[in-house]
Amino acid sequence: MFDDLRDLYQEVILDHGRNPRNFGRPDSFNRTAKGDNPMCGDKIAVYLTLAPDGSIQDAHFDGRGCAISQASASLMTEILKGKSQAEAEALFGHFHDMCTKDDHEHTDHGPVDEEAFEKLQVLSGVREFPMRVKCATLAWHAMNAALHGEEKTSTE
Amino acid sequence: MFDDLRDLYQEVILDHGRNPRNFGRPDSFNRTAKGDNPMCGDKIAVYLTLAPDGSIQDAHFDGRGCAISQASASLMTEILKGKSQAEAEALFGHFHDMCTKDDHEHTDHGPVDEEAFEKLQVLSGVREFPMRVKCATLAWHAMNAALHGEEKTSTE
Amino acid sequence: MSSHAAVRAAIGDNAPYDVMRVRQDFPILSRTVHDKPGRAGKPLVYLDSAASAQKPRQVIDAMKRFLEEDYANVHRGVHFLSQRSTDLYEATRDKAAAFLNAPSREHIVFTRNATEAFNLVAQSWGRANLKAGDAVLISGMEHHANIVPWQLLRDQIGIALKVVPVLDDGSLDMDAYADLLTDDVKLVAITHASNVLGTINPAKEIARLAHARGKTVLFDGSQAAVHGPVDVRAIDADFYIFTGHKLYGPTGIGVLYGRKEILDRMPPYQGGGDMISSVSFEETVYREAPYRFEAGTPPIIEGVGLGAAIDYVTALGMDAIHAHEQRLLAHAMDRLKDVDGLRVLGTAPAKAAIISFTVEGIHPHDIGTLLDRAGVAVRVGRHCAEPLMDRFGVGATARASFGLYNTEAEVETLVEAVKATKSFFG
Amino acid sequence: MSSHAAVRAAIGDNAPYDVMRVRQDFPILSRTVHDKPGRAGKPLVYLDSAASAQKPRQVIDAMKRFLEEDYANVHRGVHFLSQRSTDLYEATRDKAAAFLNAPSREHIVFTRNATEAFNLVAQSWGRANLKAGDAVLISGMEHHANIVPWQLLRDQIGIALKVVPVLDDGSLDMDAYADLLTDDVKLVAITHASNVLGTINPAKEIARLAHARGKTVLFDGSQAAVHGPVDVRAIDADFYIFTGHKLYGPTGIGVLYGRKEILDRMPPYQGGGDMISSVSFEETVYREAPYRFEAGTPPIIEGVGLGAAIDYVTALGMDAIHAHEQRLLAHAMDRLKDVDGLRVLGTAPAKAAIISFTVEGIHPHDIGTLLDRAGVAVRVGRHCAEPLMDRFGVGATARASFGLYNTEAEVETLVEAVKATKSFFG
Ligand SMILES: Cc1ncc(COP(=O)(O)O)c(C=O)c1O
Ligand SMILES: Cc1ncc(COP(=O)(O)O)c(C=O)c1O
Repeated sequence: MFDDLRDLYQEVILDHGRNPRNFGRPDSFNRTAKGDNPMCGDKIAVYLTLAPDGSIQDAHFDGRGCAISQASASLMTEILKGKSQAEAEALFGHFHDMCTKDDHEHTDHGPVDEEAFEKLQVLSGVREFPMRVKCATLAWHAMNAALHGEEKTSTE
Repeated sequence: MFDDLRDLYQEVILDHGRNPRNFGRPDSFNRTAKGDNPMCGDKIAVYLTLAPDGSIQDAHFDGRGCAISQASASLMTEILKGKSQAEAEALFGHFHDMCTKDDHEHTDHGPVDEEAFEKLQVLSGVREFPMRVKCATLAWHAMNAALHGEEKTSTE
Repeated sequence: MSSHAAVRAAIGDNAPYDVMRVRQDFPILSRTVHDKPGRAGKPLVYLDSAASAQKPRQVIDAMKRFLEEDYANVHRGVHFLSQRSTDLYEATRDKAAAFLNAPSREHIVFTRNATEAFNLVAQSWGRANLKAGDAVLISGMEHHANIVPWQLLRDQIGIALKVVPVLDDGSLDMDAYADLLTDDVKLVAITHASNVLGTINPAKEIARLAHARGKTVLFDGSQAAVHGPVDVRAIDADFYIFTGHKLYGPTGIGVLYGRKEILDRMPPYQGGGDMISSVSFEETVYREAPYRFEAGTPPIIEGVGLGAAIDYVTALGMDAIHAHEQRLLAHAMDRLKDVDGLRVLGTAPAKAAIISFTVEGIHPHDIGTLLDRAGVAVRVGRHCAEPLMDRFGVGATARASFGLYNTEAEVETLVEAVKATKSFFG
Repeated sequence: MSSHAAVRAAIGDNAPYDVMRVRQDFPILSRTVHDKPGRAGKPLVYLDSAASAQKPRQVIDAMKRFLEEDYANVHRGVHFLSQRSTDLYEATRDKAAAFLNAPSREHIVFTRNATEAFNLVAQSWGRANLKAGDAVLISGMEHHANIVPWQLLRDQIGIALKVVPVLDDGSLDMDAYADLLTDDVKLVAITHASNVLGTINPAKEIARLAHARGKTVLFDGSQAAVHGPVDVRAIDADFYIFTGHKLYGPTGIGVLYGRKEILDRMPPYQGGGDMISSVSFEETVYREAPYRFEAGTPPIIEGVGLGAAIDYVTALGMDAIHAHEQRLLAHAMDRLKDVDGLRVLGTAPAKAAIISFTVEGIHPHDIGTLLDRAGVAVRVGRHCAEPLMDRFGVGATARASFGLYNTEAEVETLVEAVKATKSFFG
């Protein structure tokens, strides 16, 4: 019945959705921001620990959401560890394009860690589900807001 | 081209429309009210002189309006002279029914001066022209408001 | 057995309500969704009527015919089409009045949707009748349309907002309600039926208690007016609101019923053409109610469509529609009981055919996406009732809502699809 | 010669604009009026497009098809139809943006009609940006929609209303305008084209002078946007308003263009669903513009219809429509000159195809009734512009207004009917 949904809900996603990594508010962090998806009521918070050089030492998240948004947040926190701010932003740019645009429309967001980006490909299925794009990008918007020291963000 | 408009614009009406009787603000009167038809911009004023017994000694009007409203006002001022307040109201009720309702729907407005009412029959054509009913009844509404000592009225 | 006969059998052979014939009036219901080249899609199972109902051919055709034959702007024209148009548009005011058992067309104000009707009452009646320290009493199961306009007014003039709590089964806490009718409360604004829980509130009792204490009473009938007969005089409402697009009519039109004495004393809401009696730069004289509240060119085509919709449901019979939907509801509640981990929010005894549910371990958003692939259109999210979500400790729900065209076979499809969703994530 | 060829000959053989083909798109234009048993009626000559335009089959069919195939509520649904519906509805925002040459869909707010757009600006922008003693500068040729909302605001917060006079030929007095741009004036709100006089005002110059003095500028494009191309960036408008039903689209939808920076800083207008980001009883967070201004279920069907209307006029070409109407206007002005006692109000050099006139000794209301019997639909009255009537010392006028479907033959019918009216009363 749901055969063509396997593109959207790949095994990796179901796994991360069921067992999110880096879940929960950590004892220490120095940047945080909330993300709010008014469409479905999802709210998540991202907690970053930035090193003195500005790179991301650690990343966690909590809050509720659908399988897509939980998996996306979980994957994101795994991938971001050790990335510089510029790398994180480039990944966000590429990821956002991947979720919303056809290949030829992608714009340049600077050099990207190919290996990390590869892992995010499991989420590329959302492009066929416009209403689910916000679920996939929610955590990234929050991360971006946290990086820029804002306190709260919304994906809209 | 306009054959079936002869019902609406009978000769009497065209005549009263061109040469309205009792037109102009009289030097003395003791009741007055304005009528305003927002649809076409017509504004008229009715001036009554009531005798000590309350009967209508004299009636005048001024203001601008279409052929129907001018003729109706003109006819009204002619007819009202000498009528008691109750007679005037009965005439108004009958006239209003004539303009808006089928015969069998007419309600009882008290005894009416048949001869006076006969004269008003020339306006019965408006019943086929719902948008013109207000033109025909404008002066009567104003007269009624004047009788009841109100200062200004509108037909709506 | 033809499918027609199957359904008649399913809903009871002596049921006078022929849902299969009714369905033929709705062109969209025979479509499939998610068709792909080389693969037929799934038949549409439309269970989202609480968000907006589909339109019968009678409504679609009435609007089409009107535009092809009789359209013009209304109210100020002497020409033929303008008169036709005005007659048709104003006839819907009579139909809306009859539909609600209001005394006459003068009680009926047309708005853009239900939401605008609340804003109209808040800004016109509210500003004229409320002052800082006064309170408006709403309930914990209100749609945002009956919350945010009062919050805007609160921020503007300093009124307070009080809230009648909701019991665990989704009923209104009537004891708390009686206690909350304190002197500061000037308006009671409560939904007649909840768009999330389905709960049908005891409108007559709510109005009786409020009126006994001299308060004005407004009901949100956006859902209630769709699922069964409404009689504003029997329940003694001062204001009653519903919206065209949920009553099988077009978008772009809502209805505000108001007691004439109240409407007559309300200041205008928006300014513009058609609502004035005379205008100069210094002074403007407004028209009488209801026209005073309808500024500019009204929703003429929408009025004609709504008239056809009212005719349609009236011909079917609001009682018959109610009975049909209650059979569906009972069946669906029964069948969903069997699904492990499924929780229904709202089990009050008086309930419209609206079922909000959650499934353990699966987010409503994912449920929505999977059901959709099975052809089943449900709404997922907060249903514009965020405080209610908080009350029940859920972030969102999935909601299946039934209309006059749904069948028991569709209930089965829903249940099967929910089960398949569970195994998918299982 | 076929009637088709006749018209092509009449409008010049090399004219690319084929009005007879265009007319076939409008089902209503082939009807007759005042038919009686045993007597055929008169062919409809529709000269009331300034009040509301007729709709082409393309618009009627787009709405019908949408309701038969794709309808659902928008914005918050994950299911198939809801996505379809949202895409179609939001596509019209893009179309409206392109139609006005606005930078993007975020500049486009959908309202109920033009009138609501003025009220929105007055209540949201006005309350946030104006205080007692500030002034709004309008003109002597405004529609009530651009007068009364400011009067309501005046009564609420004590602003002043100033008025740019109109010259005898119906032009705006630009010298007076420049002088009136004093420090207290914060907003200039002027019509781009007059619905009575036809005058097309020099929008670019109006905006240039106002902006040089730091004022915000709003144009009423309800008429201008219908008769020719509009470019909000070229004229440098801060707000620009038009209404769907005059642009050959449905009732129930209007368009407010706003500069994004301005919209973003405006507080919400009405409260309800869809315009909020989160709601609790204590606090509500509003969405970004333009959605913040659209509370409740939007005019979805109307949005689809308006999209089809914009497609339609864009395909014909606003330039071509303008040229066609200007030919009609020139012809009509020329022919009406011959009618004794006929006075045209509004003879400004830049003029849309709208002709208001009076005939000596005959009240416009009587003219309207007689023309109507001849099949000619004109509007009579004050045209929601009462102060302008006073300015020209008339109680009312008759107004013939032309649309993209009118022909020179119809101008002839009008002129003949006016002459016959004269002899009837003569
Ligand atoms: C110049 C002008 N402005 C505003 C309006 C108001 O438009 P609507 O009635 O659609 O709100 C009209 C039409 O009536 C108009 O001609
Ligand atoms: C209970 C209730 N009230 C109000 C509304 C608002 O209706 P609309 O969006 O048509 O204004 C809705 C529907 O969304 C509703 O279900």
